[in-house]
Amino acid sequence: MTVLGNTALSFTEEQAMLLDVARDFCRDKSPLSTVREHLESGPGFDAGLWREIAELGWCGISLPESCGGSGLGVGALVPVLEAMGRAMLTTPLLSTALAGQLLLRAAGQERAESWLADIAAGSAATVAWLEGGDWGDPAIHSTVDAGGALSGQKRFVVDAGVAALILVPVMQGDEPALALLRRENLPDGALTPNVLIDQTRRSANLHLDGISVDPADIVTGPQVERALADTRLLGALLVAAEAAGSAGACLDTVVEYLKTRKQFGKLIGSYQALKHPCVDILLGLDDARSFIYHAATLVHDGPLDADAEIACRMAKAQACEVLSYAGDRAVQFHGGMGFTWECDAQLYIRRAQWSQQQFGDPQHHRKRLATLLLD
Amino acid sequence: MTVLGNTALSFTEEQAMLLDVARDFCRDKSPLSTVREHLESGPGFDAGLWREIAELGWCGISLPESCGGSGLGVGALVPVLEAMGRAMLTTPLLSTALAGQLLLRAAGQERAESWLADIAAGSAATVAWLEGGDWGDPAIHSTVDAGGALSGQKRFVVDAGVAALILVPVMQGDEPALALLRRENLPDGALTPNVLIDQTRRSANLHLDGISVDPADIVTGPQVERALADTRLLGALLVAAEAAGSAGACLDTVVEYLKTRKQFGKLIGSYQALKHPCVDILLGLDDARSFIYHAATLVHDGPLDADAEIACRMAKAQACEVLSYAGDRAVQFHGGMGFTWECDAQLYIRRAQWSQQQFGDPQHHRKRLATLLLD
Amino acid sequence: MSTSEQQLQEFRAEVSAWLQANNPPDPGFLLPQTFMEVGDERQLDFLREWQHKVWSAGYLGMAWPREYGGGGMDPAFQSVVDQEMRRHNVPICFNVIGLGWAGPLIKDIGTHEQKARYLKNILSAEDIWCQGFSEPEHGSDLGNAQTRAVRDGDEYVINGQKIWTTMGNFARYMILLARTNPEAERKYDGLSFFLSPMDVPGVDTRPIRKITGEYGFTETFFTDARIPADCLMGEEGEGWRIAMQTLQYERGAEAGAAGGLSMIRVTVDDMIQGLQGVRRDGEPVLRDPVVRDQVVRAIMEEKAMVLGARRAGVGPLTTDYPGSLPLSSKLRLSESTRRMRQLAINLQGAEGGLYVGDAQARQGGFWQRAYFNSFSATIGGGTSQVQANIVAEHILGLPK
Amino acid sequence: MSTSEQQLQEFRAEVSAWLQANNPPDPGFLLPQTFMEVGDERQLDFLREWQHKVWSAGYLGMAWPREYGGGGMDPAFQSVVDQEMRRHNVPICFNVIGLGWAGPLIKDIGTHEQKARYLKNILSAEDIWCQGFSEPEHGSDLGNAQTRAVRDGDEYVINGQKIWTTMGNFARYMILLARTNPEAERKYDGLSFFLSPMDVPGVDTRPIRKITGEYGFTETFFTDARIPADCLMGEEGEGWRIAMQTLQYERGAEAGAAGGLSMIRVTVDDMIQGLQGVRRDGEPVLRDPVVRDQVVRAIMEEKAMVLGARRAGVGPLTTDYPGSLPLSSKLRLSESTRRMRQLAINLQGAEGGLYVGDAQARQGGFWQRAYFNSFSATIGGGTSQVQANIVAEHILGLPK
Repeated sequence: MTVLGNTALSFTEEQAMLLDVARDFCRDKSPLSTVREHLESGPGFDAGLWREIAELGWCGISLPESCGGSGLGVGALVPVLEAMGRAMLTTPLLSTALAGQLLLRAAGQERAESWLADIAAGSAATVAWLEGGDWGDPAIHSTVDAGGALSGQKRFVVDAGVAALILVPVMQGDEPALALLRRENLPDGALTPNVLIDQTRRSANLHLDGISVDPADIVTGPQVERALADTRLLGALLVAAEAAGSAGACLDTVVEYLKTRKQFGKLIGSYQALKHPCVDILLGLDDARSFIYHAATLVHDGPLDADAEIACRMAKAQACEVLSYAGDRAVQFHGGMGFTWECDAQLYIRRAQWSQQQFGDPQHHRKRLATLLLD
Repeated sequence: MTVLGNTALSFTEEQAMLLDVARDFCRDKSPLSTVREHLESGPGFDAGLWREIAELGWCGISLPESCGGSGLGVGALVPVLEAMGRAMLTTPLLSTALAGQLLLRAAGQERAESWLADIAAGSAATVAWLEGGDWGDPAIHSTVDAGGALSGQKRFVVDAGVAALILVPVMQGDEPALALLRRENLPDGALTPNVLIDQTRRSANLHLDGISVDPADIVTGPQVERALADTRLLGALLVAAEAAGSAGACLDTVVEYLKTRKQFGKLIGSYQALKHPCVDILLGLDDARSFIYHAATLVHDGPLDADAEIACRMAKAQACEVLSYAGDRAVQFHGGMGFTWECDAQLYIRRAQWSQQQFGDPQHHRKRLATLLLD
Repeated sequence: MSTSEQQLQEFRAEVSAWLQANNPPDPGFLLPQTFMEVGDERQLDFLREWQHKVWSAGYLGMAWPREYGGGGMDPAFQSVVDQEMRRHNVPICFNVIGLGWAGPLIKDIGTHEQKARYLKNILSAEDIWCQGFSEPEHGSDLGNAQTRAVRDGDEYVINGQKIWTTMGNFARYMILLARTNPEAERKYDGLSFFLSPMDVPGVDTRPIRKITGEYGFTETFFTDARIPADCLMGEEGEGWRIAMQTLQYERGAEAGAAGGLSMIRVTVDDMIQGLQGVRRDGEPVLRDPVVRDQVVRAIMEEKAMVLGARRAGVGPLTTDYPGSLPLSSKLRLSESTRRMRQLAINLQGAEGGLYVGDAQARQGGFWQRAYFNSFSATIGGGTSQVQANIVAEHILGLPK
Repeated sequence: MSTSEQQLQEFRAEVSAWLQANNPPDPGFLLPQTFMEVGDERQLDFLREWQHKVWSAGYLGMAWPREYGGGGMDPAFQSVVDQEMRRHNVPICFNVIGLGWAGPLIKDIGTHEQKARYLKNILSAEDIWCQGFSEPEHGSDLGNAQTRAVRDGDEYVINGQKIWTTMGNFARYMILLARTNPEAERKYDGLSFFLSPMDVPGVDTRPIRKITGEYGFTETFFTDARIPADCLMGEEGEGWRIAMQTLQYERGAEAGAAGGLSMIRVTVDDMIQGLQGVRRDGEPVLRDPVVRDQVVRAIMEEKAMVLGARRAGVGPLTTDYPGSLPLSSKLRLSESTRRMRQLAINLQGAEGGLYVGDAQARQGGFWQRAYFNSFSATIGGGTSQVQANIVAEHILGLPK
């Protein structure tokens, strides 16, 4: 046996088609000028574009056909997220897809059918993962009582401001449960928007005290904990896919600048001090893409096995490592321009900081990988 | 208060003189061609040169004047070791100086006077520090009984083959003690020479079973443990000083090559891919030298305080980090030549590997530093 | 003029007491760490008032001549003040180009009229100064500046564009590097140095929004701007030499600067302090062994700089690579700072995703903004890549 | 010629059984990991015997024509053999320049006489081949080779010097790149390619001692050495093109090489295995959190290469930077290998200071030697620095 373990990597025709379509769509519909228009106000994305995405069926890619999805599995989301990351196009797709996965895994297809159908049709949803800043501590302190009354606080709930449905992990007695919180039942002031370093994003703190859900909207059972753990891994993978896309765009941006900017009478791209770090980014990016498509090969609708967990963690560690490096170098290599708001390098360095902190940073994942691989 | 703590750095006239003298001496007496003559046979150094060093009084620099030393303190050894490291000149000076420090600290000046006088006069000595490969485990398993009979095994005893005196940490009952083992009492076969990656060095395994010492030659008492710990720190500092010297010489060697070698019609030193790493080495080396002279300022004859411990550990971590990097890059940047025995890069990369493993590697020291600085 | 240790010690106590009593309370908005971060009028007014107060108390320009608003004292007093300001963590004396660049230059080579006109107002923060060296096309290549200055009677006519003008929108004067002779054989010999007013027609500034989202720099456009001929410092063609001379003053009061705390140093202590309460894997983040290794590296980087500054003063310990420590200090400090600030965010967990303006951002998003601002030092004044060339060529003697 | 999975599977079992039965016992001395490490006659004899045995069993040159000693089969069979050899950890088939460079070239463009004369003896290890491309002054700049070949009747007269000739002292033939036309406009067009005998007067070799202390390369001196004119491959001036063609075969049996295990890959599994029993701070070294972080990084580097090779075969996933994965593979593999081997020593504690020849050195000093040998890959065949230029220019389109 080798510590490398499973090294499968396959790519279906459906994935190839999705990658193709998503790239074209993002390029045509969401140039960076459009992305920039939404940075400092509103939900951070164009509502019309979100409707188009819903119409393309991306919200249901990984949901069962019986719920209106395409049944292509969660691996089919990877090329789509990569393409969106490359265009720096956010929308609530990532949150919505994860909420769908969590529902499917925690409540089951039958019970969640109407919710899932809403999601597949483009109704945004999200999961309130965190109560503090520590992804390494999955303890849940928020609670729900028998009557459906919630208490506690969630932080950094991505897209909470636009989600029609928020899945809230809570403790019911000693067991983790999932409260399905409808946006329409949120009282005023329940959400406090965050100010994020990545201005293409929106998240909010969610104050649960005083909010109730219909007891029928509480999902319980032994599968909830596993569903939460597995969906976190999928979250890591999808953020990794998106980060890999952003790293590729960031590299393109730097390379383009280095090909055209002159200093001391030479194109600055001819200086090895700038050229070789670009190669480092390229190699790191190639590795990230290999990991994300490997992980996309191994994840599926059932509980994730150790191979899939390893793959998701490696994808996240590698993609965020390379994006952090690429974003940092992009600013530096643009010289004075890189220090401005106007230069696109700022978009990538900000995205890098946000992405690395989603679902655990590279160090976090390497620590878990050590346990999986060395013990 | 700041985590930087003590930042004293002073340099006495005596230290300046020693640095000056030692540099000239090493340059004149021990060019690399001479060092190379001793790589593959014999004790690894020239006996005549060692006598000259003894006559210069370097063995007694840090020993009290009453024992025939110069009473300049252990900080005065730092410039000498740096100069020797720069010339890649070994001799048993480092081992001997440490043995002197350990004796002084464990047995006291009065009791150890005749031993110390021998050392000051140039009689080589050493300490048998290790029983395994782990510097982080100071446990002693070798023993001495009331009659002076030793048992156990020591490994990697530097200069054991030429030391007239070997200080052997042993347990006497529950207490650590120091057995003073005279070379003349070593039975045949007690020493098994090691083959070392740094061919300027010699060390041996020491088999204690069946060897006895005169019970009068066993140093006991509550101060022994502290003396051992402090002398290990001094060992780290002196190896760091030597490593910093070697790193400086290594940098000179690389720079000289980069100034004269052409490829693709240009001096290769004009390529940033080679030039900038040389700057990294220079900066790392400058830091290492700052740390070693800071530590040289803080160590003295009494028990070492936390400031001195921090300084010694930082010096060791930094000096060995930069030498490892410099040695590795020296081989690479010499291209094909670097891959040969003939090229001096091999001397430095080998020295780097040996040095980093003496008295704990950089990771080891950073771990201890974390405890000293963050807890 | 030699001052005894005793005198300085007594003075230190006096300053310390004054600073303790006069350190302004938190104004409720983030104060700039450096003069490059003065982004709005609110910050400007606050800092102007503070600098004026410091000067009025006699703690700024202490070594400058009394007749021009200074104190006429031994620079050692000013150094004591600067140290105490750092220790008391007071706001910066923000008129940095005036205090540290233009002022000392005027003091050293200006006419009596120039001294009378400019020096006191620099100290009192009445006149804010800015610097016009960099141009859009020649960020790392100052000697190649192309802004033209053409003599026309009693005036020079300026045309061209400068960039990265710190406080360009607030400044009354600019030290300007412009080309008077485009035909000069060496490009450096065609440059001249001016004390140029900002309030003449044909000078326009456009604020540059920084990566942080804030303001602090401008682009400065000269369109047939006419300035009096006596704005020229030295002779035509001496611009490069004089510009280089201004760089010497940067090293503080002993080198001729007016003194005053010019930037708030962010230290590894601040990072450690800032990580209090952060948890990783359910434990305090500073208990994590991998984090500890990283933090110790950061401590060592900072400590090495402090020790290096001391070693640079010990002759026999600087013979190996003479000049290496001072010449590499910009590269070392700016890169180390960038790494440390990035680490500080990395270790924050999900909170590292917040930004300035979020009520729950750790220290108001200080580290996020500080990381972004750190690029002003790794890029400005010669990028780290150019700095590495300089060190390689000047210290190691490697070929260009 | 298409072979069914079924056939291959049966064949795999057969090979596996043969290897199991015939894998030679440990000879009591360190065996070379690559053909560049064949340092003495003892190793040479051992490897010669092993290769002959493999060939005799029909497991080498399986896709080469039967009439020249090959098996005339689908290359897929050879690939199976190569995989199984790796899996069974058998010694290498050391005649690498013959099997992977000269042989396939002769097979593809040689005359019948050349094929008959050379191919079988390459497979059987009767004739050892070496390569004469590099020269002392042009390590990274092959196209600039200056060794001269001057036609004189039925002969060429060779003068010059080659370096890094692997097994130069054991080889009977050399593939030689020499300059027939020093006047050619492009330096590449002046080069020609020869199958040059080593046993003619005027060819002298001098062993080069490696950084490891061992031998394995020679310098090769040509002093008016006369070789038959029919040693020329192709036409005069085609040397560069032909030399580049030989590089294509390196990718294994499917690309035309005779096959056989050409090097013992050292993997991160080997490192982990090698660290069993090592302790750090009184605990197994692999329990140390900082070490674990480093080892996971090493695992990821290796895994990324395996996955990258798979992804390179998926068209739609290689459109971003086409050719990036294969073109960077030498850089990636050689640097990753160097790092991993260095790490493996670093983690050994005091035992890392031992070396080959010490009875207690971990695995006989394997990692120490392996680290030093890793530079042959980061330097040879274009240094990593040159490789990075190539990737930057060809894949990213950055300027030269």
